Amino acid sequence: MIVLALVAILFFGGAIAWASEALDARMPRAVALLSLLASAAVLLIFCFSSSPGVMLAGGQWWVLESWAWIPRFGISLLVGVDGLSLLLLLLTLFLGLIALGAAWNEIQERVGFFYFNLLWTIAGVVGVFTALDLFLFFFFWEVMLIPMYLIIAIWGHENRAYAAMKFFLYTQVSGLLLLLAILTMSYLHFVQFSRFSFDYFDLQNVVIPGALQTWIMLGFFVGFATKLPIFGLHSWLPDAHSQAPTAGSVLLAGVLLKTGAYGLIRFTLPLFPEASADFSSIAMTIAAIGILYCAKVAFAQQDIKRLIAYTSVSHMGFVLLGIYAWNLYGLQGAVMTMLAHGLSSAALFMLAGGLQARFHTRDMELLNGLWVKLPMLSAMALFFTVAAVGMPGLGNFIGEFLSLLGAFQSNRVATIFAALGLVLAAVYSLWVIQKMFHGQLRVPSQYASAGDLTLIELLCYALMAAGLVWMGMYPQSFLDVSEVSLLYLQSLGGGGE
Amino acid sequence: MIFLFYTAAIVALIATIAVIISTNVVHALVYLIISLLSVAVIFFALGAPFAAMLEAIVYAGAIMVLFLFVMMMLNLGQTTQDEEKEWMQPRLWIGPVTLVALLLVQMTNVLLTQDVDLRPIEVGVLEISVLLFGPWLLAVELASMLLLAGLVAAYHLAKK
Amino acid sequence: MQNWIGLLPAFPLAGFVLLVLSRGRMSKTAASFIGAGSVGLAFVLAVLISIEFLNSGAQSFSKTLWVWMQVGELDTGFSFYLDGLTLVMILIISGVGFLIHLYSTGFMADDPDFARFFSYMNLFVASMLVLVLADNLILLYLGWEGVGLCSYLLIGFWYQNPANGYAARKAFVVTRVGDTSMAIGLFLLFSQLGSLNIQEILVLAPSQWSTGSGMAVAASALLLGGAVGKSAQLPLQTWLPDAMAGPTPISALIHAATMVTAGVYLIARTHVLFELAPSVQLLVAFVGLATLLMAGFTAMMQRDIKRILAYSTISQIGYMFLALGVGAWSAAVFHLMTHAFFKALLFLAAGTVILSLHHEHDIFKMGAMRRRLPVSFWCFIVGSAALTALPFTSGFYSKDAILLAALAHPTYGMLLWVGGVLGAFMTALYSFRLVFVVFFGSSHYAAHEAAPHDDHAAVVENTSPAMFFPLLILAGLSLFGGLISVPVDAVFAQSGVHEEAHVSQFLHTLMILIPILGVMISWLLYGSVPYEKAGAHLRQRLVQSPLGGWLNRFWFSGWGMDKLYQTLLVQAFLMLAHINRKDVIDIAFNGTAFVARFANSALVLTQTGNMRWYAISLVAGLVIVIGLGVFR
Amino acid sequence: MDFIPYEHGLILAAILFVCGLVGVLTRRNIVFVLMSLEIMLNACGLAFVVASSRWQHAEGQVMFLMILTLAAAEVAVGLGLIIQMYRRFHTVDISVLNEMKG
Repeated sequence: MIVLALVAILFFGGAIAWASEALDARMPRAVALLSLLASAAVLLIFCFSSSPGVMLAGGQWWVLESWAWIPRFGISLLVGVDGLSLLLLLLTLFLGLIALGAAWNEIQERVGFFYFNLLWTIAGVVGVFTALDLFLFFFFWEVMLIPMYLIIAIWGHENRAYAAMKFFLYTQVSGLLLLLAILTMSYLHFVQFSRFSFDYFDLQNVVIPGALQTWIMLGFFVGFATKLPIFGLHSWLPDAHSQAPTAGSVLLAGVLLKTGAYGLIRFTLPLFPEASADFSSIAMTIAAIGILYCAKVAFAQQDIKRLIAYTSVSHMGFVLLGIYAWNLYGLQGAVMTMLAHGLSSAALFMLAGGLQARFHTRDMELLNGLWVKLPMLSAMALFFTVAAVGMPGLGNFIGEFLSLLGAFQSNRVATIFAALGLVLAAVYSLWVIQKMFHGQLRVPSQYASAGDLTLIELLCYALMAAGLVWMGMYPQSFLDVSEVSLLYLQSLGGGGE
Repeated sequence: MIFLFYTAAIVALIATIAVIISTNVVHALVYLIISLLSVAVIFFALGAPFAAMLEAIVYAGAIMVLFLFVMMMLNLGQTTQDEEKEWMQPRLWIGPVTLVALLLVQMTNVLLTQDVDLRPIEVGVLEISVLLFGPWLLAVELASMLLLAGLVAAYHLAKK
Repeated sequence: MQNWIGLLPAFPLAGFVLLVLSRGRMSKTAASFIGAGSVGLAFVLAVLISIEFLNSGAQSFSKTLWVWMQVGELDTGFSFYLDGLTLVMILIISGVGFLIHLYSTGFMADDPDFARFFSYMNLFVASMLVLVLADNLILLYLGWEGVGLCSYLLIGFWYQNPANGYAARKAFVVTRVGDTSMAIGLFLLFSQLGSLNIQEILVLAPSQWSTGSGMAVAASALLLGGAVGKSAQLPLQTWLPDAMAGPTPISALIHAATMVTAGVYLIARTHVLFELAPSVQLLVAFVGLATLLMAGFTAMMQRDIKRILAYSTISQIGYMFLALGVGAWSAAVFHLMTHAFFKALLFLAAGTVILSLHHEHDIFKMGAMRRRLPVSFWCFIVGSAALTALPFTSGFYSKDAILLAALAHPTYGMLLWVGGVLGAFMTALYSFRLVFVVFFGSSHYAAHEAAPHDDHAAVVENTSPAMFFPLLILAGLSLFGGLISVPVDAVFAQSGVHEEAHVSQFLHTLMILIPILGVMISWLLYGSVPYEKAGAHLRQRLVQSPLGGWLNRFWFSGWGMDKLYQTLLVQAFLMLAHINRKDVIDIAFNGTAFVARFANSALVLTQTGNMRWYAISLVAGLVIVIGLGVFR
Repeated sequence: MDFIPYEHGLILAAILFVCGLVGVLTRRNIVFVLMSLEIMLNACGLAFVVASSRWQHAEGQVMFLMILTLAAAEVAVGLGLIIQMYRRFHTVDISVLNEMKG
């Protein structure tokens, strides 16, 4: 029930938020806050009050429930929460609140519809992280994308139509491949067990002949990797991130990218162990190239949001690397990177959004030496940049270190090249700090009166910073939660190493 | 009967060609009527008196009258005729005519591969009616719907 | 007391947190109280811990504060490990650190960002303590990166000047190259040995690897990469001279006494690995030798007082590497300690000179400061004497030990020794050049250049006791620090046998005399009455000869390494980045959109809107289809 | 009674059809175009009737009837369109109507 309750709160909250705009323009955000808090409370109460109850096939599930939906095709409302899902759900709701904080004063038109889209995106993500029926999963996958498309297309910046269309095309085309792969899986289940099934556990039993397995695996891989995104399929992301409103960027970078990684961990590798094992060296090479290439491209950007977007792609390379290492270190590293990058990139996008709100530009050439003027904002920027560089003691380091540690055991060359990304990360990050925050103050003169952080912003940043420190200093609290489920998934996709 | 067929065929051909090269609309219309009537004669020669009747009455009669009315409403005068002459440049029609001639060659080629003679056995109204109100009833209904639609559309379109 | 070891880094860390949270609104008194006080408390605690540790007679002590990461075989905690080596390090860090903090309260008194300065300093001390206390390599890496970050922040402390920012970035990025090598080394160690706990590695490695095996060579070479970056040795030394852009106390604390010696600490800590890889160990020695010579020659040519000291630091760390390379572990640590004393002293004294001359760095614009700044002068004399290893100063004992050990090296002993002695000669030359040019001769300081409103009399020594007390203590330590014995024998118990070498009396005497000779030559060139006449003429001729001029420029530029890296790496990277600013992948994907649009505009030409055209195309299609059907 | 060669009837239909096609393709006056269409439809009808004769079956003529109806409806709508066009553009030149140009 817990999952349905979460999704329902968010769905109905969204609808109510939209409707409540008729009463007062400030109502939608209050409704959105309430529903997010309510769902967060439900989740927290749930995960503190219960322990993983259901053990199934070595997996440890807090929840594993199923209701019939379209029995004729073997489609059910099968949802489950294990450690991996739980961590990502917490991240989702946390960043949902942060995104709300970012949107609080920024969104001034069509407010109700905005919060509707925001909540529905979050609801879609919650669904994605919990659905174990592949049809249901795909349903939520689409639910998550369309409101996000609207958020970019309606409330975005100057080039929003282009960015939104690009986002839409990429995700839809890759989603189509995913759907085809899912349907093929279901059909194979029909052939072998004479009934259709989209059930995650059923599909694990399907025996897929060699070449076909590679093709279906690629369908899943491309579907998820576009979302991650990997090198080569990443070019939607800089546009989408830079054009989206701040809340949209926060959700995109913080949460939506993680759905791709989640899909890889949950579905691609466990369902297609042999094909994935064969593919792992390619994937790790792609990851290493992506880390270096996108770091290099990031360095050349002038638009601060584009820069952060490219760094996101670069960091997601570590996730891919960790996943395809397919040992516990790599997986834990990938999960930690997902969590930590969720916070740090969300914070960086929020900072960029804050700067845009203050100075109406994202051009680094026009904004220099902000430390003098905005010391608190600059200090926050420094903190999160340092986090993104992978400073030990903060969450990102734990993730990247474990990813690389795991990856080193399965592919040394790729790991060594990926590790060079640490140097490039320092190069572009410090360049940003130098360009924007150090040096002589120079801002567009008509906005020279912009003030430092507001209370809401300060609260958001403080929460995220605390989260990163927690992850960096005591990551064990996160590692413990995800360990059993990762071991379970690893046992499914045994042939990874 | 053979004689009837070939004379009517020649008349139909000449009249048709006259239709497409004529510059005066009314003249063309008259040629068209002649062409249709000769086709009616051919029908008769092929032993299809009912079809011949309908051809004469509906085509040459009703439809062409409709054309005539429209001609009168449009009242296209001498200027139109001059325009028509201007438009009848060889460079304009040589391409389409070549293409179409090619088509004709192809069709003739196909048709000449068989060699069967026609025995004109009269097919009367009765047989047609049996078919029309038997297996083809649905087609008849559809045709009536089509006519109704045409009626409504024509009324609507011609309205001011 | 030992159980409170966790508080050691916690004190400065708490100071950092308090200072950050104050957001610059704290009064300077309170800030300096917190900033220096927290490090002072750490020092007191370090002393108490040392006393207890030494009295207990135990070899080592370790304490786990909490579990950090536990994944599979990887089991690391926030655990501290204490032995003789660590003890030396924590005492240096907290002791010298405290003195420099104290000095900074005077030095930075006029800076508006006073609290920020102390917050970074405290964070640095905390990170450095974690670095040396760490019982596993990941925690060491945490401290390692932490000190790098603080170094970055403090070099670029006066952030409004882009040059400082450039220097700071350069420092961070160059050391990061080494750090990455070290990180890869950690991955390798873990994948081979299944542990990152230092003591376990030191036990496991000899049991699993034979001497000279490929893995041992790879692992120690990778660790050496990290050490080379942090300790500014060849080929990653280029960042340190630029790092002098930071405030002078920073140069003293981070870029002389503590952080830059972290590489030495790392190699000493993991010495077992290096002993397993003799080729790498020899490489360490030669890196040290090359660096100390290169930096010595470069220091000769510099004009900036702090850059001279920076190159001398590089050179002295070269000696430590030389010692490490020949297996004289405790000599290296000993020199690390004495170097911390006299180099901190030199930097702090230089700081007083710089401060009294309104941030003038060019030594040829100083001169005759001996009477105006007597305390600085005497401190400089003491520091330079120790640096030059004049007999009975602290530097003498440590450098003597190193050179003797180098000579005892079985194969390359003579080569290493000659190089080291030549380096010592250069050291004498450049350090006393500095002393003579700055403190003797006639004054070249033009006050109006720096501060138009001050008259010449403004050149007075800052008499704040907060600044003098550290100078005096450090001067004392520089003189007599050689009498302290470092309690590291237990740490290196199983190795370091060839430290007690027998050396001929002749060589030993030569070794002692050569620095003195260097000082005398330096006097001839720069110090003899007034050096402008005799020395300057000679120097002039040297510089004007083609070879001399070339060498001058070559040495001045730090052997062209900066330029080399600039062209080879920086420019190439910038070019690559700017060529691909638009992201070629994006262009490829947009290419599909472009092709579609082009095809559209081509095909749209067929849509003329003319009915006859459509009919003709229909007929043409018909002709073709029938043609295909009929004439097949 | 003599027989008419089956193919001659069909060739006549083909020639008439082709004449109509030439008209459609070459004329710019929309009235002529419509007339040419009528010729083509009529030719089709002729082909059906010939076929009906050939196979001795009435269904060909049923088809002719269908074509007749179609032609009637088409003419009605077509003429209505011509009137509209003339009202709007004051011409019967079909080339004027190229709004659909891409």
